Amino acid sequence: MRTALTVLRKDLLLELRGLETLPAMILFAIVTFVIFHFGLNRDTIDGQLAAGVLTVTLLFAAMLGINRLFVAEREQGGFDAFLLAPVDRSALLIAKATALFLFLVVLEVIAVPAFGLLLLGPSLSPVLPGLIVVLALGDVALAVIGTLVSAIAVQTRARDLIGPIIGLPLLLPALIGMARGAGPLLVAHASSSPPGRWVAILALYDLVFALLSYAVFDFLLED
Amino acid sequence: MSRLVIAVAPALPLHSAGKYVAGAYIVFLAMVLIYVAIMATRLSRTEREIAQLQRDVDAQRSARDADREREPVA
Amino acid sequence: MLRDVSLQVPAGSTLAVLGRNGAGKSTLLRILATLLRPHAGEVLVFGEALPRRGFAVRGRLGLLAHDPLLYRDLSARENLSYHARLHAVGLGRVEELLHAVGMSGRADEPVRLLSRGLVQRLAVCRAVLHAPSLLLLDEPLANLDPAATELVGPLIGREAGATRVLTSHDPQAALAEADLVLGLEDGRAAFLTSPDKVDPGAVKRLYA
Amino acid sequence: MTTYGRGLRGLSLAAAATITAALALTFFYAPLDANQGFIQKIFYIHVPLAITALCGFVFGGVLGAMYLRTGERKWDIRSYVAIHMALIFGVGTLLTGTIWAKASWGHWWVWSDPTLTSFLIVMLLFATYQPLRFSIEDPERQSRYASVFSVVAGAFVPLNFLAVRAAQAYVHPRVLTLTGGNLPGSMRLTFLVALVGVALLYVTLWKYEMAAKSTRMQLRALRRTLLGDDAVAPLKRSAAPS
Repeated sequence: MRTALTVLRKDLLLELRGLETLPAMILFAIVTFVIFHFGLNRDTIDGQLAAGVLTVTLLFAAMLGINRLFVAEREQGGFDAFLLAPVDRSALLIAKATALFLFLVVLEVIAVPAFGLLLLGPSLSPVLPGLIVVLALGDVALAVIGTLVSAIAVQTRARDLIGPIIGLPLLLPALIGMARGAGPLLVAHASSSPPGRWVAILALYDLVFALLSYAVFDFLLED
Repeated sequence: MSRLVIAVAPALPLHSAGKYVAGAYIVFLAMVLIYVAIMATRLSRTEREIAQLQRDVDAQRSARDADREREPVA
Repeated sequence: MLRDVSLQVPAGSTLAVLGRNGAGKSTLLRILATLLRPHAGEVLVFGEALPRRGFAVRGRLGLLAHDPLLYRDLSARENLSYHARLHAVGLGRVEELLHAVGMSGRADEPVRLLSRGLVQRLAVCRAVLHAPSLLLLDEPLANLDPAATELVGPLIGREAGATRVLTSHDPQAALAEADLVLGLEDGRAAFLTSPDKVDPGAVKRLYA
Repeated sequence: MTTYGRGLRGLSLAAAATITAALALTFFYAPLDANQGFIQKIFYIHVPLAITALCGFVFGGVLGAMYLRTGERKWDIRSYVAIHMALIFGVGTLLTGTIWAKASWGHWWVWSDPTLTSFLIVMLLFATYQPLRFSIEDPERQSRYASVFSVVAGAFVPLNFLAVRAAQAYVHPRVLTLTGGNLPGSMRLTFLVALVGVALLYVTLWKYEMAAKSTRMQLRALRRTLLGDDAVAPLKRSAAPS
């Protein structure tokens, strides 16, 4: 656990110094909202359409972060340095998934209000707690699966392509959960709690993939 | 048999239904046959390689025999 | 690619590995460092069989490779502190080492702004941070001027007291330091003897 | 080395006999469906193909886990062939599925059918298996990463079905309920025979493919022992393990 914190600290410091990933994710999300405005030719959207636009945008913005997650490790010897240390290898999974989760949270802290401002018809504030629950559960899935996929893709020759083509199908159930969970929240006079079925499915998906990633991650680090 | 089918299939015109059902089963059959064809090409490649191996081994052996015959002369 | 290489290095002594680029020097070091798994054969480090017992060996060896294994966007101090935490070494050791290689003054600059020589000094610090008893040194003196060479001497030289496996472009320098010399050619052992018995012609052939 | 050819003849005959029986039952024994009529006959090929393909994917994941556990190359080859075969069966499922959709709803694709939709997602995921393998050059790493993928993707199969099923209302013809709740006995018998037949076909083809692969590997090994290392042409970069 202490190792994971060490690696996480280093990752956040690196991001703070380089500012390579997070600003790109945020800009990408906001540009995508503008694109949707023109693409849909709508000033405001609501309901399932709004939820779809929001979650798809977040998913693709997350893909940017996922693609870059292990690049510094691969290019600057971070994998070797980590493997030389007498530490539990799963710490890297925990640290990277936590870093990605934090990136997504920061992304959403900016992108969701921007979405409310730019596109969403109904007011955001009454449903905010419910939306946070849905997005947070979705972020866990994005972070865990994203870390796993990124660790696979970074060792391939076509890593920018392999990451998304494996990641998107694997994340589809999480996207369904986020979009359908958020849909009923984004209508006028919505009830503030998200549909329990989707929250449960998201939580189950998170749990299964967290355990699965933990079980297989070590194999991705050898040699 | 098919007349009997028409008699008991009220809603759907048989000619179109039969076409689709036949299509589905043909897809299945075609898949199996294509697989057989692919395996056939692989089998012939393996055969070719075994023949090549046989030739190479024969060539090696006759070269060795030739060496042995020359030895007493040398 | 390594084949038919078999040798023993007694504790506390120094093995010099000679050979051209691509002869397998770095591969040998990476196998010893548990970073590469051998496809066949037996590797024992501290009497532990690799790769199965790799976890028992990590933390007792220090690797100084071509790649400095430092993050370019982090400062010297941040990089070393990160490795110190990974190896559960106190941060006092970081300052001690920075001072030893004469980098206390530039410890807060990002690594990407440092010259190759300074980066190499830092890489030396990183490799010896946890006072390993086996040092794997791939061209340890690359990019170092004589003054810097003297600075890192106590850390990675014979004075350090560790068992050492080192490679060098300069065979004479390597021979002067070694107790045992291994010549590698295309992944095969060309010779393995003590430095005073090395045939100069054989060394020349290695690099021809 | 295992001889995969052993028992292949018996298995082939069993598969052929069962599939012939299934076809006969389908067209001469099973009654016409009350709602769908003759169209429903597609069910007897489409659903067994789908179930076999999905089981094949999960089977590939289990074999991949065996590779990770043992590190023996044969498990990776088995896993590869299992997924490879399942992909072929999967393509068959999608094709027969679209034909059925066209026949019963007039469209080649319908999103309202959760089973077909989730099957598409599974296929999209497994379609990346070969590109992933091809993209990793080191054979040992290729096997290891492909096995990790197969384990994760194998576990993904049931989860994905759960999520997609929850997302959509059941609009599909009720014959699809696999518990056989409202399947008349004669239909269920036909379906089960067809399922066994297609599954036997999968096992036969898997063994067949394994036999072919291992024969070629033995041929290479033989060439190496008889003629030396230099007589063996280097392997081309490939997605397939060898």
